[in-house]
Amino acid sequence: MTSTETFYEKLKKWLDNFITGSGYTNITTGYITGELQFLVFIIILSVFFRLFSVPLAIILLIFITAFALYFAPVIKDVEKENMNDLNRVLYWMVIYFAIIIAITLWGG
Amino acid sequence: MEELKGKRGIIALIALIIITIGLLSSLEKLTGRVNPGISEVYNALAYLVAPNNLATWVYDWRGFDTLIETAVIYVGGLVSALVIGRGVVQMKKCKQESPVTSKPLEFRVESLTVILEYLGIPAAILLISYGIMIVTGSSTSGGGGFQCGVIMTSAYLLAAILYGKNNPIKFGKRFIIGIGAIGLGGYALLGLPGYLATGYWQYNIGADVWSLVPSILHTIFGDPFRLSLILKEGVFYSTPGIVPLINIAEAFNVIGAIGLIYFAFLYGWSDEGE
Amino acid sequence: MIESISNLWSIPLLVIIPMLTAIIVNFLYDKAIKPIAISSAIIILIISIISPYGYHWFCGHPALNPETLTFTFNPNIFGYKLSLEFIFGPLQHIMIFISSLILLFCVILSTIGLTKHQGPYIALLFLLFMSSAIVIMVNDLYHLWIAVEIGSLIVVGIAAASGTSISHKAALKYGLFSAISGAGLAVSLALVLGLTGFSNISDAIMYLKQFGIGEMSTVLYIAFGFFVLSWMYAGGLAPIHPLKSEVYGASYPHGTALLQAQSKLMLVAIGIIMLRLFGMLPFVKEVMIFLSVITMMIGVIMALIQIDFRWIIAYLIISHSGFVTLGIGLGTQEGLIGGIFQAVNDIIYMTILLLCCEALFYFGGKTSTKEAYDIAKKSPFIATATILGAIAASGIPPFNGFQSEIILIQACLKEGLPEIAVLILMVSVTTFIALLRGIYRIFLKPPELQDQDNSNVDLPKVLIIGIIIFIILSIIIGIYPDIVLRFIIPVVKEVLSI
Amino acid sequence: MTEVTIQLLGFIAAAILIVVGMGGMLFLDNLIKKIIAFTLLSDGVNLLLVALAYREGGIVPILLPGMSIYDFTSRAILIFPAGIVLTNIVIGVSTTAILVALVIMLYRRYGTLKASVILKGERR
Repeated sequence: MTSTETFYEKLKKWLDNFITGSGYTNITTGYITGELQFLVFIIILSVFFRLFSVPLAIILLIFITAFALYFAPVIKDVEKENMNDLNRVLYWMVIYFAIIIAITLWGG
Repeated sequence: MEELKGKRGIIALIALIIITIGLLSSLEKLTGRVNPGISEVYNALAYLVAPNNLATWVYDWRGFDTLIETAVIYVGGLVSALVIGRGVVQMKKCKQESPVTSKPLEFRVESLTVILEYLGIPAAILLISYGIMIVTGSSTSGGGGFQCGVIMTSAYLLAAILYGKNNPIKFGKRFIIGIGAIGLGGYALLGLPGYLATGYWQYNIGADVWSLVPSILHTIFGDPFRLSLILKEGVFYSTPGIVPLINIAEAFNVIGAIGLIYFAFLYGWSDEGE
Repeated sequence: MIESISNLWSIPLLVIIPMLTAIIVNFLYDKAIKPIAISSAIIILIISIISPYGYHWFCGHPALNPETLTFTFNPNIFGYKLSLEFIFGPLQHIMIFISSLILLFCVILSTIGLTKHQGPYIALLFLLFMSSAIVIMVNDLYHLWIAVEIGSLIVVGIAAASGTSISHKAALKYGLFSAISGAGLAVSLALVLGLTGFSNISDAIMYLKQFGIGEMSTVLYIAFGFFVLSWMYAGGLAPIHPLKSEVYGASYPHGTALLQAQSKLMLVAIGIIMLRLFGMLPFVKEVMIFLSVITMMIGVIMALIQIDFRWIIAYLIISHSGFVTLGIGLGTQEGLIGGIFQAVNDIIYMTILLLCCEALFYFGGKTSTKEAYDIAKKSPFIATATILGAIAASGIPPFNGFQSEIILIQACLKEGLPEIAVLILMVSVTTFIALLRGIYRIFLKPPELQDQDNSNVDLPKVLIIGIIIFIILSIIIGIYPDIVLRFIIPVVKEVLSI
Repeated sequence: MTEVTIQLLGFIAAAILIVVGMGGMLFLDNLIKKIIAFTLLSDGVNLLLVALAYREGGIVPILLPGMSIYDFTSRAILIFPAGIVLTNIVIGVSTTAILVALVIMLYRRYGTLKASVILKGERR
């Protein structure tokens, strides 16, 4: 088995993770685009930590990129967390609210 | 619920505790240091309009706020009935899932005891007269339109539960909606005289605290409700002006809205024959 | 003494006429709905165009000057306002004009396209307009709370109006959430009232300026936290976006056009109030920027993976709300101008897309990319209009989206946040990708089966006129942004000068 | 008891009601229980407002014969927070009615009241 084949196998496996149902192509393209977009988004967001210190931002950048690539198809999880499940939305709402109160009360 | 057990549940609990701590720490700071602010001004001007300062606040100083607040309960009735089936709309051109039909609530009184059968009607009548008493005394004592409406609709609910659909207080569909329309529309239009006379919507031209209108209008709207307040500082002749009228309109609106809610919940709704 | 109009005639009419129309239409239920509703919508549009600027104090009680203990009816003299204060300024002018234009098309389309018994539905449309007009005009926390509450109940009603299970579910979720956020806004109002003693926003700010907050800042922080809750709910910002987008997707597209206009109005109004009341606290702007960035990216990513055109648009509306809040959160002059301008542009181009989506209902109601095919052959006009709307939404030059996004990008660069500028660019590009997926599938893809019916479908003329008007508006604003900016810039200067 | 403790007790009870209501809406799965939790939340807000309006030795804001205006002004409860309670009650009634109506219709369709069944996340 050559290295190109392994890479091909891996890529195919990775792509297979996106396919839902009967391999519907339209949604698969959406998933792949969404995955790449999400990757870029969190990389850009990690750069934000340069506001506190530049080395921290670089370390975070490397870590986040590595983690995101390791857990590759994160888009499914992102979608699951952003589903319109009422209980989940309420949960996230309470978390956000607590974070806002914590930041403003003890940070400011 | 699968996701709020375990780790997520604990995180949510911690979040709630953080919210509690934040809320308590802010309220602790506020204790004993609440700023009276504008409330003191309102209290100091209390003798100008009606003895019940809360009624004055609700219907005169902040009368327009109360109009929108009244519209809230109107919308509550409207949307509840809409959900139950009144005026569900669909696109003409396309087939959609058909709406669920709302059946009447299955309640039937098999046999009433003699006491209930004979005391039900007088109790309902008493409730209605109590409501009328409350709305007419609104500017001098506690209570007002909203309470009156709630009491009267509770009489309706009592009669409906005791005697079923053919109860003595039998409202038709259009009658209930009409009462609501009269109530909210009447309240909204009671602002018109003030608007035409002074340019301020809902200016209380009966009380005319700031003497902005000619005395003839002041007399027309103010005199029927004139009262004298005997206070330590002397006797003040004041009049609540349009406040009692607004109270009555509000009562109508609340009867219409809550009556609509009860009607829809009890009997369901079908658009045929309306 | 500077004489000014303290009792502007148009403000009560802008609130009372929709309310009375709603009452009449709801009562009549079938008969005479169309002429009454349409003529009343036209009257509202005319009033919103010709109205001068000024104040209105409902119930006509003057302000008390605390130093001299005198009463004044002049808004330019500072005083404790005894009655409710509404403002009609340039911002209100442009916002109310656009939403009343949408209201007009909404009402006409619902009288044409819906089955009979539309009375309650049209009443809700008018009341929705009323609540959004109140939210943008009001200068009082107490009244703001009531208006937000009535608005949320009406949104629940409009979402539930079609009676399908999807819409009922969307309405229930949104209703449960609006219950929480409404209570939160009430807590926030209570805290500000306890701290300052005023619910009039100018008075409260004046009090805070005069006496400082000192150790009471905790109270203001918690009030801010609860305020953010209602802000998130109003615009469907980050954690609530699934519910808000479900409401957008579940109601009829013309209703969604009005809903998104109302939500943008609420975002702008509440955002400006937050900036004025809490702007001096640290971390406030950071929280607002954080929420908007998350909303922007999650919204657009969720739009990418949708397969129904209605839901793609619904998530894009959420995502573009993030632009508006970002601009307001930046708190600088450019940021605010960009944010408010973006709100105006957003309302316009999303209305184009939503009206095109409404047209799909006339072709059988299939908006899913799995089911709809080849609409372009049946109606080239709608296909062109959708593509133009997509171009406008993704900020490509001749259209209006470009102008506000460039201002936002400049504002971010000026603040030293180039990452956010990059994010804005990426979101615009991704918007185009997401829309193009739906457009290709629905309009351009040839039918897989040959037995498609080729019957001609007559689109209502109003729909076509509406789409053309909004496209023209979009192009005009794109070429001469000054016709909107001259409304926005003075307001922004006033907000920042406080 | 002094003014401070009474008001503080009111505030603490209100805060607990608000958080319990929020937690109930979050943790309870039954839709009717969620609505009940909302009424707790709304009542908590009411209690907060009532406690805000509290004054030591306060009286009902109704002018009775023989009172003096000065006395009334300094003793009557704060009228703004007290008035807001009325609004909150009305809003609570309307919201509850609408939510209950929606739950009735969804119960007719699905035959269950579980939020995790009726309102679970789904793809479109």
